[in-house]
Formats: sequence, C-alpha cells, structure tokens
Amino acid sequence: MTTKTYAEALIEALMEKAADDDRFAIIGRGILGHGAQAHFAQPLMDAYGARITDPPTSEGAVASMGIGAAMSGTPMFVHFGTASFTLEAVNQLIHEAGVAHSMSGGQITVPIVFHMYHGLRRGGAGQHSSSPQSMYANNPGLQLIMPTTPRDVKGMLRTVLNGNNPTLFIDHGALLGTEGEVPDAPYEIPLGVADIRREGADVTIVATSRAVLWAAEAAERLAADGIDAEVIDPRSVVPLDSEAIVSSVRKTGRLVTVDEGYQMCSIGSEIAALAAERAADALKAPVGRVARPPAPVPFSPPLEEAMMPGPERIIETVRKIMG
Amino acid sequence: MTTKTYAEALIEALMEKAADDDRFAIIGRGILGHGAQAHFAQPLMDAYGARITDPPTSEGAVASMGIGAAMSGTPMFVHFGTASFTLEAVNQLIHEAGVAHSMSGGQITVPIVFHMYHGLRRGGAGQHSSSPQSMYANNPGLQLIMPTTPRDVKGMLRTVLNGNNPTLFIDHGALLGTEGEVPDAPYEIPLGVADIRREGADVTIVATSRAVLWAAEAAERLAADGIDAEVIDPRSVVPLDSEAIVSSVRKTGRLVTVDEGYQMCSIGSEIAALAAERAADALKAPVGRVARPPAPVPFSPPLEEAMMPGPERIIETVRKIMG
Amino acid sequence: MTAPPAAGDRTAIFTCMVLMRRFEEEVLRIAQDHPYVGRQHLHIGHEATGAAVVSALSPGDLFHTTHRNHGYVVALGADPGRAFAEIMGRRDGLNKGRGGPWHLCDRSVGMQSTSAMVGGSVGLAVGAGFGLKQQGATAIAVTHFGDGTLDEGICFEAMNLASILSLPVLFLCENNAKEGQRPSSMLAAKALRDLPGALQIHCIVVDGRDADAVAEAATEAVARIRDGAGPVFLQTNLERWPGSHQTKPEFPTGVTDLTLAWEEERITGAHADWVRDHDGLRAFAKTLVADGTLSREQVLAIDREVLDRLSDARAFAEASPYPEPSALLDGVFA
Amino acid sequence: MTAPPAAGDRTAIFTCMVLMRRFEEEVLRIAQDHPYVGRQHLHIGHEATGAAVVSALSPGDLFHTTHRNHGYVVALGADPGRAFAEIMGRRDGLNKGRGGPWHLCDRSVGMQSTSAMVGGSVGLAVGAGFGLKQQGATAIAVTHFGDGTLDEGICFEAMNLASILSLPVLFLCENNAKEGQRPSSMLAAKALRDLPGALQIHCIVVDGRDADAVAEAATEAVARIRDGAGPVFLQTNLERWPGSHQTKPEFPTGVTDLTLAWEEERITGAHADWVRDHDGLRAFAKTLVADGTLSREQVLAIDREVLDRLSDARAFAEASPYPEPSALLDGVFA
Ligand SMILES: Cc1ncc(C[n+]2csc(CCOP(=O)(O)OP(=O)(O)O)c2C)c(N)n1
Ligand SMILES: Cc1ncc(C[n+]2csc(CCOP(=O)(O)OP(=O)(O)O)c2C)c(N)n1
Ligand SMILES: [Mg+2]
Ligand SMILES: [Mg+2]
Repeated sequence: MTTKTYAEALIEALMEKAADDDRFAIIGRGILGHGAQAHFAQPLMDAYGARITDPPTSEGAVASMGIGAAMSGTPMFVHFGTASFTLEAVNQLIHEAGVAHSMSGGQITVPIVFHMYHGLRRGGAGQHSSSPQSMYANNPGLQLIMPTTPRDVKGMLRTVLNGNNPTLFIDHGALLGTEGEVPDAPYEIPLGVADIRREGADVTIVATSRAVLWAAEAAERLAADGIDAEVIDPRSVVPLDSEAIVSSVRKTGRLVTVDEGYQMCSIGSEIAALAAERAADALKAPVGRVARPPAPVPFSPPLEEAMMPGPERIIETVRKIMG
Repeated sequence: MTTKTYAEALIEALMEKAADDDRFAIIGRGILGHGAQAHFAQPLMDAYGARITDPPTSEGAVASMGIGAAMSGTPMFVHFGTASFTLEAVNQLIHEAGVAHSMSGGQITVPIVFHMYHGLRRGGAGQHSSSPQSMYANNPGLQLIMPTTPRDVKGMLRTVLNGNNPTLFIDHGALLGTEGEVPDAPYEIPLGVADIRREGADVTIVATSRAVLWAAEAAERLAADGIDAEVIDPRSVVPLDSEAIVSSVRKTGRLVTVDEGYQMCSIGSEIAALAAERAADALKAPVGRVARPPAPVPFSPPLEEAMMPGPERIIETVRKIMG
Repeated sequence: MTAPPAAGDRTAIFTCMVLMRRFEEEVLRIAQDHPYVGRQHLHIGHEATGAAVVSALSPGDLFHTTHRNHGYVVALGADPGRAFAEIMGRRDGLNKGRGGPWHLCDRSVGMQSTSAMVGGSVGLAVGAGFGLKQQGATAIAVTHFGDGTLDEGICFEAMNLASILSLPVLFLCENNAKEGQRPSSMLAAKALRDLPGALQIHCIVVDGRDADAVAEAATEAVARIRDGAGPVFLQTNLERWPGSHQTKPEFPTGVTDLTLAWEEERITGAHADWVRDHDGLRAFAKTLVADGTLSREQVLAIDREVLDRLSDARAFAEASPYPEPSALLDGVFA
Repeated sequence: MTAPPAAGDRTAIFTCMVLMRRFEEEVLRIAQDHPYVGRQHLHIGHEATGAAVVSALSPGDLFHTTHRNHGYVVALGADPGRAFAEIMGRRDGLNKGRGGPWHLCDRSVGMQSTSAMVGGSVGLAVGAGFGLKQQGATAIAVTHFGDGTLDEGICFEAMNLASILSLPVLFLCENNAKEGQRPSSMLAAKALRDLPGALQIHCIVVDGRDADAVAEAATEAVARIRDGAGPVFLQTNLERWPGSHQTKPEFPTGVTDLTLAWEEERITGAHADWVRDHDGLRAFAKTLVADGTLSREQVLAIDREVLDRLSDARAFAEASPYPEPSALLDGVFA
C-alpha cells in the first residue's frame, strides 16, 4: 500500500493498460483537467504520447471514432473533459455504443471507456455544471462507474479497461487531489459491489461521487449527537448493488439519498424507489432525498453554494426524518 | 363538443395559434408522421404552408434555430419526428433552451414547443424506439407535457403555445388515431394538474402517454375481479402534480407506476420516490414499477412485444402487491 | 455464402448485382407476406455501385452502412438465408433477430454495422479507420451513406477527423437526390463534393449506374487509401428508384425482367424511363451481352441460379423460429 | 452607458476600443482581487475587430457571442458597472448575477446572449436571423465566434441552414489560431473560409488588427446582408494575445501604455513583438495621431476619461450586494 492522490491512481490505471495492451489508444487532452493535479498526467504523455490523440472540438464524432475503433478491436479511452460537453455526443453514446453488442446478436463488442468530470465546479454556471449520470443511467447497455477514492478509481478503471463493454466513467474534479491508500500490485475491483463506507444502525445514507465525502462528513457530525448513520457508496450505478442498499435500509429502517445532480428522475429517485419496492414494510420514517435544487446553476457564488447538497443539508434531512 | 381524433385536435391547436399570432412559425415535416392520420395535417399546410419550414437533417441546428428565433420574439413549434432523433439536439435543448431565461436574469424568454414521438413502434429496434422523457425531466427550465387524449392535446398545446417557456411535447404515434370529445371553442388546460382517469380505492396506478391506455384497460379488467384501481395521468411531468399523486397513494395505500421507457431513473422512479417521501406511513404494500426491461429494443416481434409494459404486466404487478 | 466479386471479374460483378436485385425483390415479397417487417429502404437501382465497390475491397476491410443496407450485406457474402431471417426477426438471423432490417451486420464478412441514425455509419467507419491505423493494418474502412447524410453535423465532423488524421477511410456517397423529392440533401453547396473537397479529402464523382465506371473509380480510390494517402470521397450519382422510399411494399417498376436488356421495345409502364435509362442492372446485362462477355443464355442462367439460391434462402428463413422471449435480457453486455 | 460608435466615426471607434481594453484590464484586477471570479477569456487584442464591427451595426440588430464576450458587451453599450457586477455575481449584474462572465447579456442593447458552448452562438444567431426574417424586420443577426468553433458540427449545420434559407446573418469569425497552440481550429481546410465558401456563403477575410480595414469590410458585409443577399462570413485574422487562455489572472504584456503608440523604442519585455506588431489598439492610436485625426493629448484624454468611468463602474460593482440565496428558485420559468 502507498498513499497516493486520486489523480495519480487514475493515471496509473491507464499506464498499466497501455503497458499490457499495445492496441490500447486514448483520445482527448487534459485528462486531469487544468488544475493543481494536471501535471500527474505527464508520465502517461511521456511514455505513451504516440497513442494519445488530441481531437478537434467535435464531441459527437470523437465519441463515434472511439466507438468505431473499439468495434474494430482497439480498446479505447475517450476523455471529454467537462461532462456538459458530452451532451453533444448523447446519440453516439446511447444509440451506437449502448446498443451495438445486443443489436448485433453478440457479434460486435465495444471495449471503450468514456471519461468526464461532472458537477458544480465554482463558476461553471448554467452550461458547465452538468451531472448527467442520472440521464445516462436511464439507458441500457452502458456501464456507469463513479469511483470516489484513489483505490477505487485505479481498481475499477482496470476492470472496465480490461472488460469488453462501453463504460461511462464519471467523476468530479474535486476528487483529483484527495489522497488514500492504493495497493502496489495491479488489482481489479468488480462492478456492482457497493462500498459500505461507514456502518450504522439508525439511518442509511446513499451517495455517489463527491457527495460520498459530504455524506461521510455528515455521518461523523451526526455521530457526535448520537445518530449512527450507515454510509453507502454504490461505486458503480450500472450495475447497481441494489442488494446492499435494500438490506441496509431494511436494517436501519431509514433512507436518505444524496445526488449532486437534479432530483427529478435521479439516481436518488431510483434508490428511493428500490426502498419503496423492497423495504416499504421496514421503513420507520419517510425517505429523504437531498439533491441539486431545480434551477439552472447560477454563477453568483452564494447562489451556487446554495445549489450544493453538502453536509449541512444532509444533516438537516437526516434530523428531519429521525423526527 | 365534437368527437375528433387526437391528430385533428393537435393540428387544430396549431392552426388556432397560427391564426392568433402571425409571428408564429413551424419547423419540421411530417407533423403527424407517415401513417393513417398524416392527411389531417393538410389543412395546416394549405392555410399556413408559408410559415412552415422543411429543414435539412440537422437536429442540433434545427433546435438552435428554433431557440434563437424564439428568443427574438417569434413563437416557435419545432417538430422532430421520432424522439430518438432529438438525441442529436440534447445540448441545445438543455444548455440553451432550458437555461436562457434564468441565466439572463429574466431578460430572455424562449417561447418554443419541441414535438417528438416516443416509444416502441413495431420494428423500431435499438435506434428508433427511444422514450427520452425521463432523461429530459432530470433537467431544469424545460416544461414537459405528455397529453393522452384529443381534449388534452388541444388544450395543453394551446396553453404552452401561448406561454413563454420552452416545452417538450412528447407523445406516442399510437395516440394519433384515438378519438374523444373535444370542446368546440378554444380552451386552455393548465399544466401541473393530473387527470384522475378512474377513481378507485384499492391501488393507485400512475402512467403517462400511451401507457395510460394500458393502465385504464388493466383497471377495467382488475375491476372484473373486484380490485378497484385508481388511474392517474399526470399529463404534464414538468410541472408534476405531486399533490394529486401523493393524496391518491395515501388514500389507496398502494402504488404501481407504469413507464413505456426504461425503469432506472425514470418518471416511475420519481413517483415511487414521492410515495416513499410523502406516503411511506400510508403504504399497505410494496410499491410496484412496470417499465421497459433493461435491454436495447430488439427488432424481433415477440421480443419487442415482451418489452411492452402493457395491460398484462400491469395487472400481474397489481395482483402481486395486492398479495 | 458466395465470396464477393474479385476485382476485374465483370461476370462476378454482374452475378453479385443480380443477387442484390433479386434479394431486394424477395424482401418486398416478405414484407407483403409479413406485415410486421414494416418499412424497407431497398437498394434497388444502386447495384452497379454496390457490386463494383465491393469488388474493389479485400478481406479484412471493414464496412459500415446505413438504413439502405441490404445490398451491401449480401454483396459482401453474408448468407442470404440468415439475412432474410434477420429481416424477419428470426432466431437464425445474422443478428439473432435483434437487429432487424435496419441493423443487419455480419462481422465474418467485414460488414461491421448498420446504423440507421443518419450520419452514424460515417463516424463509426472513421473510428474503424482509426483502429486499423493504430493496429498498423493494411485494411481500410468503408462508410456507405446517402447524399442527405451530408446535412448532418456528425458527418462533417467525422470527415474532418479522417482528413486531419489521414485515416484509411473510403467515404462512399450514393447520391440519389431528386429535385423536390424528400428526403435528399439540402446541402447549400453547388456540388456535394465541395464539402469533402473543402476538407481536403480527395474526391471522385462517377455515374453510379455504370458498373465498369464505378469499378474503375473504386479500385483507384481503394489503392490510394491503402497506399496511406488518406481518405477518399467517392460519389456515385444515381437516379432514385421510384420505390426508393415506400411506406407499403410494392413493385413500382415491376419484377425485374432481364430479357429487357435485349428486348427494349417491351419496356413499358409508368416508370419505363427509369427501367430504360436508369436501371444499372439492365444496362450492365446489355453491355456484357453486347461485348460478348456473356451470352443471353448465360445471363438468364445466372439469374435462374440466383433465384434458386434465394428461394432456398427464403425457405430457410421461413422455417426459422422466433427467438424465445425468455432470452430477452441475454447479451446486453459482453 | 455610451452609445456604440457610429459608422465612419473613427474617434468613436477608437474610444470604444480603449473602453474594451481597459474594461478587460479591470476584469483581470477583479479576478486578482476576487479568486472565485475564476477563469476569464479576455478579448484583449481583438478590439479593432470588435469596435469596428459594432460600428457597422444598427439598433435592432441582434448579437450572439461566445465565452470571449466581454468586449462586445461593453462595445454595444451595456453599462460597464452592471457588466462588472455580473462578472462578480452581484445582484445588480446585467443578469442579476445568474450568468456570470460566460453568459453576459443585455437585451436592451441587442446583446441577446452569450453561449459558452462552442458553436452555441452560431445556431442561436441563425435562429435570430430566421426570426427577424419571419417578422419582416430589416435588422440582422450577428454571431461572433472563434476559429476553433468551425470544428463543431452544429456550426456547420447552422451555416448550411443560413445559406439555404438565405437568412440575414453575419458570421463573425475571430481567427486567433496560433500554430501548435491549443485551443484553435483543427479544420482540415486550407483556409477557414473554404468551409463557408463550400456552403455558398459570401466570405470576406480581413486583418483583424486594422480597425479601418475591419470597419470597411464590416460595413460592406452588413449592407449586403440588409439588402437580402443572404449571410456573410467575415473572418478577421488576429495574433492571439499571450494572455488569451490564462488559468490565473496576470498581465503578460503589462498594463496598456498608449504613449507606446509614439514612443516605440520603449516597447520591451518578453512579449514586445506582440505589443509592437500585433496590438491593434496601439496601432490605431498611432494611425490616428499620424493622420492628424487625434493629437497625442486627445488620445491620452480619451484614455483617462475611460479609466475614470471604469473606476466608477468598478466601485458600483463592488458596492453591489450578492443576490439573496432565498431567491435561488426564482425566475426559472417566465
Ligand atoms: C439522426 C437521424 N435523423 C433523421 C432520420 C430519418 N431519416 C431516415 S432516412 C433519412 C434520409 C436519408 O437520406 P440519404 O442519406 O440521402 O439516404 P437515402 O435514403 O436517400 O438513400 C432520414 C432523414 C434518421 N434516421 N436519423
Ligand atoms: C461544446 C464545447 N466543447 C468544448 C468546450 C471547451 N472550450 C472552451 S473555449 C474552447 C476553444 C474555442 O476556440 P475558439 O472558438 O477559437 O475561441 P478562442 O478561445 O480561440 O477565442 C473550447 C474547446 C466548450 N466550451 N464547449
Ligand atoms: Mg439520398
Ligand atoms: Mg481561436
């Protein structure tokens, strides 16, 4: 084990894949964004620059190019930068990548990973703050991973890069600088296995991506006043570990979901629906959802701040349902 | 009152608007598709052909053109045909139409209606069967109407055409030939008011668009064996009449949702979540969701048939939760 | 399955054209007999382009086509029985019944995919070219599409990518535009080639009804691409078949009668002009008989042989059962 | 607010350029003082194009711009104080603090929107042109964008639409491409104009650093569009300002010193070449003094006056409070 940043772990997974498979190619630039961690991508550029293509601003064709290459036997990693920009490639992701394997009767596989940074980023306003994970999860044939820790990003990325399915890899720029223990030898983390970040008896909090950090902080603060929260990070949304979520809710009898994105038809809605389907009889209190309020993201700092489903709002919601 | 088809009622709403407002313009062709009702569009073509633009196959720019024209004071109706094609215009719908009013501090309004046919259509397979309503509902600033009857389509369309907000108007081609009573004088139907299609005491079934017809049929058949179902058609998803849904669930103690689209992060998920948030204590049984199974739509007729959340599956689900 | 025609083998190209034509005629009959088969976009009238281009390709080349795909699927050597079965949604279909007519593919013959999203095949083929180049292969990627596809932004973006990355991609544009008839290109350009031309893609325009001319142009284009000179835009101009965009299955020009190749006075009917002046299949039969490559008897024998194969193929498809609904959720992920 | 420069009024155009430059310099100081203001795309070095094009427009014309928008907002006559306030997210901002620097708009002066989605302004302006034509207005729509925007499919689609519908749209492309520097156009075309040219859009290319040349070209373009001759693509070539894509706020070429217009020997530093050869503002000051339009004193007086206005504007913005979080959900729908 070595302590590393999320950014380093992400790049290591890409370098391992590049070393293992000389067909592997990457399309995109600024894989680690333009912030303080950007430099961690340098080793990848130095060692494998020849396999990295800097594309024009053409998200739709860039997605298609990756998909077509993957269909032809070239495992691909396509980096889009801000998730908002992938809204120019939705048709390619859903109606090409997502359906090709099934529609071909299994003849075609699409080994490709699409990477994007979602969420509120300070000053992103109405066009650069998208958290499209819930929209994408409404479609078949696309895996969706949202790792939160350095250990998870490296292990899950290795799993999907070595797999044969189109995968959306959505994370938040704020995670890049976070540190954690990372095993030194290569390892895979299977999809569909939630991480119980904290065990608790009173309430289950399910959050994804950056919101997991908020949920964990909220849980610590709630513990201080005697509320024992269980925090679950599904890590992958497709496939989703509904078993772990449902059994936790059955155990605690209470559920609060947290989405950085909008609430209507969200991952939080899905998880609340799972509770209503499979744990209704065990619910001791109304389910609570914490999400982005239903307004385009305003630029003004205090307004953007008010859009965040951070620790305060999670604590408030837990208190409310605890009665 | 006169009995009319859905197709005629839809066209009448457009003709009324064209008559009332000579700035009103339409982009698109085949407003009533290519089927048996297509001819009902002829009166519109004859009277207002000069205000109808037949665009190239460029969904993104067609959406933008409509949005820019609306911003400039020209009320617009943009017809895309198959909803699947709008996936080429997602960025324009969400990041231009949906945010412009709020982001401009109220300076800009976007009076535009985007029309599209969603759903399974026999032979549409993996690329022509999209029901994107749940994805779109996950975004702010876009109204979403899904009228089901001739009366509703004419009244709701008039409301949004006379309004000042970007509106997604999603319906199903199978509705075009359905008939119903339509008032003769012009009338508006407000958004955010659900239609209780059938009152019932035992279970609440919430469905949208074509699925409302399936739910109504299921309710009649359930009545035959003494199960008294209440059928709710929200009619508009944004805004959603959550009050009507929650009070119905509190009354019946049971909820089954029906989506023609996929289940994960769907309108059905949202409605089940509302029940878990606001009616958990009143639930006498697990909530049931009926939706499209999680696979790309297969072409093969029996497989496509199996994708449909029709009356049988609704009845089966109701029976299951009735225990 | 039959192998695709070899370059320069005009008899094989003709035989392939007959196969393509008779296949589509059978699809029409299938659509008449099985309503659910629904809307078809037939490749009738495009055979000279199709067979000739396929004759210029080699094993390993990867093909991406559009909604007007049937002809290329069989021309590349896919089994007609399994193709019919797919169009009928049967278990033994090329895609196990999951794709249907708009998504036929047969990886074993290089028919990598049919995308029915206008512009879809262009982006995917550019990706195939990217992948082949990455792997250092000598194979090329081909994207077949229609003139209307040039209106779609993804098509522009993909051509631009192929040009700046100098990818081994043949852009095969079948131009069946007809004044005032929709759908067809609404490109503001004087000529379709002006768009790829502006992107510095080498362009070749040829009469798509003339198999010899297309074969020559395609051979030149493919050689150039294989040499690493970057993508080529090959535009073949056709006169749209009167049944090109049909909503109900019908034979506007009647069932093909190859004796009309030498009995022109018998060409009659509402669409006689199309049959006389624009049917590349009839024209090629006429040419081959005229230049002595084939006798009339040989032409008719080829036709009979194809028809026999296709009736067996149809029988195979009809005999194939539907997939089990229980298999609905299989094969979503690899 | 000041009215935008009138056509032919070179002094007004120069004053507008000074306003644009000093405004951006103040934005840099604001970004230095208020970290959250974050990444800015400054219009420094584009003033000759900006002020000259604006001088060719008339009231009622509708403008759609991009992330590099500030210059046009103030050039069109938006209040600098409210513009600063918006960039700072304050209640008195042009957009009530909801848009911020990437979305400034002021409907009252025809600045209809800033879309920070590359290509966004192009599609919207084509729509504005469509709307104006529908309404039988004589006004035109303008879309400002950069060379890199031509890579985006929506830009191609929108230009095609404007051409086939012959819409009153001025496509103003500020080409600040710099070899090997990203972001910039990756268009495979020999020249950017080849793309609109292929779509039969009339193209004009001019030195974007030369205010007189741009004013002449823009006047010609706007007249042509108003006459109903369809869209025009006006490409202005610029040398990208060294601070053009900065992540932290800094003055790579120092704060502008207009005395360098006549004291060239004092031009030094790492980026002296840009200041000497590519700063259109310095060049125009030099020209106006040389041809006697303005004296050195008048140039400096104009600059001082602008600086005074801007310090008042900055003070206004600093004094403006943030919006109340309680208003978060207001104004989502009209
Ligand atoms: C993205 C998308 N938009 C619209 C359609 C509907 N559509 C199907 S075929 C077609 C016309 C295509 O014209 P062309 O490419 O010339 O092919 P042709 O049918 O003439 O051979 C259109 C618009 C579609 N399939 N996909
Ligand atoms: C759809 C989309 N993709 C990517 C981006 C990220 N982006 C912001 S500015 C820019 C470059 C634009 O270049 P150009 O149009 O030449 O403008 P310049 O900054 O050079 O003035 C890019 C790619 C974006 N804003 N929108
Ligand atoms: Mg065509
Ligand atoms: Mg640029």
